[in-house]
Amino acid sequence: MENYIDLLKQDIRFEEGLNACMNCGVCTAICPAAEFYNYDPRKIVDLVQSGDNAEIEKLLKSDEIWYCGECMSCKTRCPRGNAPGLVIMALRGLSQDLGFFVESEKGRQQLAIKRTVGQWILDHGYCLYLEGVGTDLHPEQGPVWDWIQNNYREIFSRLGANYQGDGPGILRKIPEEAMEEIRKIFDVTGGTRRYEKIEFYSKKKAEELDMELDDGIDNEYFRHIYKTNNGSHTK
Amino acid sequence: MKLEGKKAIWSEYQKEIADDRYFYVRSCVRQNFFPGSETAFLKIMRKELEKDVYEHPCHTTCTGIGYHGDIVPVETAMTVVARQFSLMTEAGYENLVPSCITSFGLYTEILDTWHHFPEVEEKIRKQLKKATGREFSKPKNLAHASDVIYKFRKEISTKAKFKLINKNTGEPLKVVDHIGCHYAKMFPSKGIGGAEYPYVLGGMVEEWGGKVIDYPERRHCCGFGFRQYLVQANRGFSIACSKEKFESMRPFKPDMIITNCPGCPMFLDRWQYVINEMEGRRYGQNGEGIPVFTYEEVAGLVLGYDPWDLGLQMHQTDCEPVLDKMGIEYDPDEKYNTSIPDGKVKISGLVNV
Amino acid sequence: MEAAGQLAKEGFEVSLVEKDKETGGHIKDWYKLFPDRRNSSEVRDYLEKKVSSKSIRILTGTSIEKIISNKESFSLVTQDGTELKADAVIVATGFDLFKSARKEEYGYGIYDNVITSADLEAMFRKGKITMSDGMPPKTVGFVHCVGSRDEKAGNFYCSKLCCVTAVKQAIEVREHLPESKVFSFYMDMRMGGAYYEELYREAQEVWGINFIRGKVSEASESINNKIVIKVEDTLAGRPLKMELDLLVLMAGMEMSEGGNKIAELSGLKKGENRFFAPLDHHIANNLSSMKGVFYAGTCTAPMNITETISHARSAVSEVVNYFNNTNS
Amino acid sequence: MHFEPFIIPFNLGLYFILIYAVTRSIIWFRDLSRSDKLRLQRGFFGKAFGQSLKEIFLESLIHRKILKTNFRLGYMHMSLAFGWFLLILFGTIEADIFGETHLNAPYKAIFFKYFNPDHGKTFFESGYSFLMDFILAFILSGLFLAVIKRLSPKALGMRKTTRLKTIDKIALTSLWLIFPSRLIAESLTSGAYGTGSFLTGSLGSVLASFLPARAVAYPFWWLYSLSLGTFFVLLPLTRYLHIPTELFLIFMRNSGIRTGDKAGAYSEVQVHSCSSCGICIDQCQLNFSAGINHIQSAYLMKAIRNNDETAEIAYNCLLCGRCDQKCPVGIELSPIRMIQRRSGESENNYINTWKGYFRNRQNLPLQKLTSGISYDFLPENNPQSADILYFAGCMTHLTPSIKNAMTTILNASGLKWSFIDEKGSVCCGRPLMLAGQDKEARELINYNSQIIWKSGAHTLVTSCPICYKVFRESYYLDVEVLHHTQFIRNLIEDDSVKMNFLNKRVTYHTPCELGRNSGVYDEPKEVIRHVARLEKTDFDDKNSLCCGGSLGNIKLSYAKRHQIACDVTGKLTKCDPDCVVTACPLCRKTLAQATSTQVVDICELVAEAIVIPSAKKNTKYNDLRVRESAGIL
Amino acid sequence: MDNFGFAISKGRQIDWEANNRKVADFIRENEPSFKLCIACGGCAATCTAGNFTEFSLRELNILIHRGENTKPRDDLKKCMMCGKCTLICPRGVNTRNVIFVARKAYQKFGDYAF
Repeated sequence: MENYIDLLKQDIRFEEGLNACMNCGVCTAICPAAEFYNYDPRKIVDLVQSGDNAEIEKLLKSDEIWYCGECMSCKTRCPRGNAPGLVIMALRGLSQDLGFFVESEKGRQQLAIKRTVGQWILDHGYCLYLEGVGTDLHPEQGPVWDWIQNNYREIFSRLGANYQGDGPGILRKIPEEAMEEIRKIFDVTGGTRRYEKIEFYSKKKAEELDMELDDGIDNEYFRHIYKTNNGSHTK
Repeated sequence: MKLEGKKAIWSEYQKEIADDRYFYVRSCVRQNFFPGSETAFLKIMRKELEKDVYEHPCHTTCTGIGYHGDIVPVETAMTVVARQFSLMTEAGYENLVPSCITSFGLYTEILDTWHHFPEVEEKIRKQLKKATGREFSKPKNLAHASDVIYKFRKEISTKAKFKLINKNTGEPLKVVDHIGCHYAKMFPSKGIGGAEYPYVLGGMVEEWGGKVIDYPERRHCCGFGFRQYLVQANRGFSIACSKEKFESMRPFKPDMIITNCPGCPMFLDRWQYVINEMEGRRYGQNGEGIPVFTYEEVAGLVLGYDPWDLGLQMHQTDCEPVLDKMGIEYDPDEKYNTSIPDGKVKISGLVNV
Repeated sequence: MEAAGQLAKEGFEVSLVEKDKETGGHIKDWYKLFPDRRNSSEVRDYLEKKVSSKSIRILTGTSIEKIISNKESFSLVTQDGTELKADAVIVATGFDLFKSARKEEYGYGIYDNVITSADLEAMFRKGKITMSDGMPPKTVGFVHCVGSRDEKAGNFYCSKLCCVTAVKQAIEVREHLPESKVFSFYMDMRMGGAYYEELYREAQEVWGINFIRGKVSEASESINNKIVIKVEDTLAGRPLKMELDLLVLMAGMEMSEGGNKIAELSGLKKGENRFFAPLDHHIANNLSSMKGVFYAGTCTAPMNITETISHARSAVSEVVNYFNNTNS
Repeated sequence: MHFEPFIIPFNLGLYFILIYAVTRSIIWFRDLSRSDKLRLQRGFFGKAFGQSLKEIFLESLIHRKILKTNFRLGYMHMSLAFGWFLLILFGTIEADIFGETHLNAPYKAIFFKYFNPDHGKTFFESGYSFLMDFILAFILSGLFLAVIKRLSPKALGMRKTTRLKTIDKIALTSLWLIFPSRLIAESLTSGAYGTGSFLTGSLGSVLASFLPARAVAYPFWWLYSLSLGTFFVLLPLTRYLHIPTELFLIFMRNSGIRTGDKAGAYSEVQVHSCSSCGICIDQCQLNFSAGINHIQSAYLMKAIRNNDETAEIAYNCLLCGRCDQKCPVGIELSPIRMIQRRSGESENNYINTWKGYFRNRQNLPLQKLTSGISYDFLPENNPQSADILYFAGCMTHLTPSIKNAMTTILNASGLKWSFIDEKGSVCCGRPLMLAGQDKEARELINYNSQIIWKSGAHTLVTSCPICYKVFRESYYLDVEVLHHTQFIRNLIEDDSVKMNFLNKRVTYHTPCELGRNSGVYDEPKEVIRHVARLEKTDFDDKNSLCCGGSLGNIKLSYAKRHQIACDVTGKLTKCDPDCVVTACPLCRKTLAQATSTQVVDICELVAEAIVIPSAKKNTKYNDLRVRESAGIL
Repeated sequence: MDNFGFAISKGRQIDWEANNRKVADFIRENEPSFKLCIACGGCAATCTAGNFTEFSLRELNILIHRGENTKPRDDLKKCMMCGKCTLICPRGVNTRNVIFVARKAYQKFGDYAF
């Protein structure tokens, strides 16, 4: 068993985010996640601070680290200059690198994010992409969104978009050479490796759970992780 | 509530904002959900204020949502951001103006990290060079688009055709200002008015005749929480946060909500619809919702732009109540009209031709 | 004042320079003192009597503008240009209360019913505890560590007295308003002093004060002017939200303005905590980096009255030694 | 045949009380369980009958027990009870001999003087009158004491006497009036006729010298009759019901009926047999050490009789058993208290019919405040098999020195033993029982029994008297249960362990649960004497005190407990011993906090004295008991 | 209403105004030493039941005082009344009676305790 603290310390955000915690609870007091999930950033920081390797491994495999919304409200207030949010980000990174994320319901969802947002970044250069966000996966977008998607050409051009056009402008097509650069950056800086890990461990988990998982988002495992909520996450 | 107290704090948190030659970086979310706002921003900057705002066709997402969705490692995000910087350097600009709060936050965070850990900056420079052969210099001035509008709020109000005033009662409109979490919560000194009493939107509202209301859950996050919204199973959290805010602001009877973050207006707008669907609950006056605006939309309305050119028809919660109160003329039939007379797509009056 | 009196006893000519219109420092603003809750005026009277000796010249409303140190002696120039010659100087510039408005999230100076411990003492002295609308509060909350143990407030240290002061004030609130409910939000109850813990126990046992462990994270104002606070009840491990009529901020201690000024003028060393740095915190905590200059009281660190007075006395004995050595 | 209206009150009262007594007895008898009915029948026609008569004479009339503990108080009770008995007895005989008819109605005897005013002339008559006067004087002397006791208990060597309610006061007054009024009535009559003996005669002649004696006598005869009548009529409503009830109680007890764990006729008879003499109050440490004066058994009995809220009283008691053993009526006070606790909130208490003349228990289903309690979280436990099991118990785990000492001793004994609750015990269940929650306790009892059975052991040794008691009384085990003091005593007896004699003077504090509540007095002392010098104290054996820590009391505050402990240690260290020895981890902990003198458990003393046998030498057993228990035979 | 694939989460924040503290008041009245707890955790550390299951009187004390009654009501059933906590408590809280009275309170108030 590796020493997780050492691994975490390699993450710059961990260095930034964790000095000495005195358990005052200001973070939890205003943490939206603590309000709606069985989650307590103070306890997490305290646990990590304790350096108990076994406990940290449990943590990395648990749902707990996936509740944070990274709003960073905690950073504003901490009287010791900590940022639990940053610690969480480091933990999440490690959990994915070690493949622990697939051990928890919330962790498994990483694949869903990778296959949507992650994919759009590499394919289009946008974190969000009009066609991607349909009311099938996003019913809350409501009737207006259906109307928009059905008439996007008219609506977007009226609003001055340069939809998939050349040159600057809203939702323009980003030139291939630019996209090439982005992909290179992902290769060089570990982005691609992160993607591959998420895919690799998720596939393993899918087999373990005996669910079919091919590419794209139209498959049993994706639907499972995207929709399942066992209800044990809130009081 | 004692205003002097707030004024004292506001005076402490004033940040330097460049007054021309901006390098504009777009927002993924807003391009999809509020295209009109970015269009309006450029129109205001270029036409109304005659500023030089440059947009590079090759700039991409900052990967912020991916980064905060934890699928993009920090170094990747840093390098992508570094690439944006190098585009800016290449174009000969120094003042970076992101349209997105997540980006703004990410840029600020990265610059801060580099400041404290120069070795990291070095590493990123090497990686960028290796991947793209690019080099860059850091922006001299980093301001969010809303900072820029705040800076010129007075100029805008001199050109104003409407004010945030209920023309029937003469009362100022009661406005809830919702600030994106990543605007100042991470680095209070980087936000106008700081993290506790941000003034960036309040300044605009007051300048344009409205009245800002302060309610208990003002500082609460809208609930986007990245993965908390992106994955359907988690959205119960996301909506609960917005609901918390609505419940808290309700007794103050707000006329409208103004935001400076890409996600927030979309969520505050859509969740009102969902809560009403699920629980039959509405938070505005006489059975309506509370209209939610981006600051550009508000500026646009103040300047007398056509609501449908601003893209208010893309809101799920109707904005008409506010238009009526402000006394803005609009053509109801035009709202959802997508017919194409003589094969020519109708182009917004905002687009500079 | 203690030092001055003691010096006079030792037969020195003393000039007591006080920037305020009256002597007595913070004691004169306080109502009753912990832990025995005797009236603060008793201590003040004692001090006044102490400095009533004819060999003490009291200069109130006087501030030092210039310090010239010629070896073996000093001359201090006051704002009106008069020059005071002295062979030795005791710095007793005391402390200032932390400016609570600096903890923006608590909204002191913004929300009507957020006050400081000092404001509350003033109310006690008036004998009337009220909210901004003049009504007596039904629920009162005390926030410990405001400006202490807080990097964001620039103070890493513990001001040491706020805890017991909060307990004392909580009890007094219940005495004045028997109907009221009182809550105290603490990080640690630092009751390190004679009979402090006993007072804490009394607060729980007799006065039924609720102690909740957690640093208040933010305060805001509800439509009916109540203060809504958010805190984690760390012992329950759950966030807690509560409406209070009155929120009292236990402002910590800081190096006084006057002290900072003296430091600038004289070049006396300050510590990381921005108080004057004695030569040695254990064995020479009255000595300064400058020969002939001595420290007395809270200008070197937070202290309670007992400690301050004994610190002043030890300063005097240091002065005596100093002269014995220089004269021999 | 002369009739006088003033006899009516007396007759009414008398017949009323007779009828009442009979009906009441019938009701009580009916309420008895089948087996108890049989017992009573057998007892009534068996030798228990004589036994009972003897006891009635000794206790109800002579009040021997009270005389023993407190002579003045005893004398008071005796003179009233026995004296009155004699007065009635000889009165009847007098009426029978000297009256013109024989076998007279009772009133004839009672008012004999009135109907035979000139009786007492002849020598023999006067002799008899002397006897009657003597008896009357005897009673009056007791009455005198009673009055003093009311006014100042101290005078009768009582710290405290019971408080009364109005109805009791009226009854008391009427009781007090009976004999003075008789005295004056008789005296005046005698005075008028020049009869009477040293008391009535002399007083009579004095009064007659300045009073129209005959005329004045009449109202006093009325008063005499009235006070008798009133007393009889009120009797069932007051504590004086104990007078007849006690007789019934004695029969029941001698027939072998016991309290049991549920309320019933017998517990009811006991409750009504309490004369509120206050001896229990006197014995109670809560009274004389902690100054708590409203919860003693007498008050509990009263509360039950009067249908008051009993919860607060019932739970505020150390259950040390000091009062039980001193109760002159022999009421099983603690068991009755436990019944009250078991019945939880006084949901099922008495209902009064006829303004309280007939109090019966209504049989409501018990609404227990512990519903839903369950220990299903307890894990499966498989102990290794052993001959001797050692069960330390919760309290012992709080006093590790005892645990360690026992380990040393058990190892030294060379027996095959195992430590069942080494990793923390599951409570033995007694504390729950003491809280009146037997059902829940049963769950723990079963759990522990499982473990003990599985281990296949022959002997179960425990360090905690609390556990010891419950193991013996409430567990169904086929093992010999020993408190470690007994176990060590056995080891010493068959000298399978060697010990040095420690040069120490010690006093011994007998734990209530071990002593009074389990009857283990000698073994501990034998063990102590084997290793140290045991000093006597005024509070040894049956007279031992409670340390104050008792789990029996749910309500007592720490401060009060400490107060009691200090008082106890004060008494035990009077002779300035090197250490106070006890045999209970709870006592040890409680006392240790209350004295500077060292407090140790016997086993610690032994462990200190023990000579650890070298590994090779294997101890030989010559004592059968240990061999059997060790499963060697 | 169409199915959005999720339900609005309920807050787990302790809402002081919404909570009912009559059980706490009842205990404070019937066993005043209940007020004296300083949450040192000694009771939880020594607890016999706590040795086998999650049971902390320290935590229950806090929750009851906040009017968060569900957990206390259920957890109180685990106590064996062995009394070790009473011996440990540095503030002399009569913990055994606290539990005794608390159980009584939940019995007494039933659903009105919430």
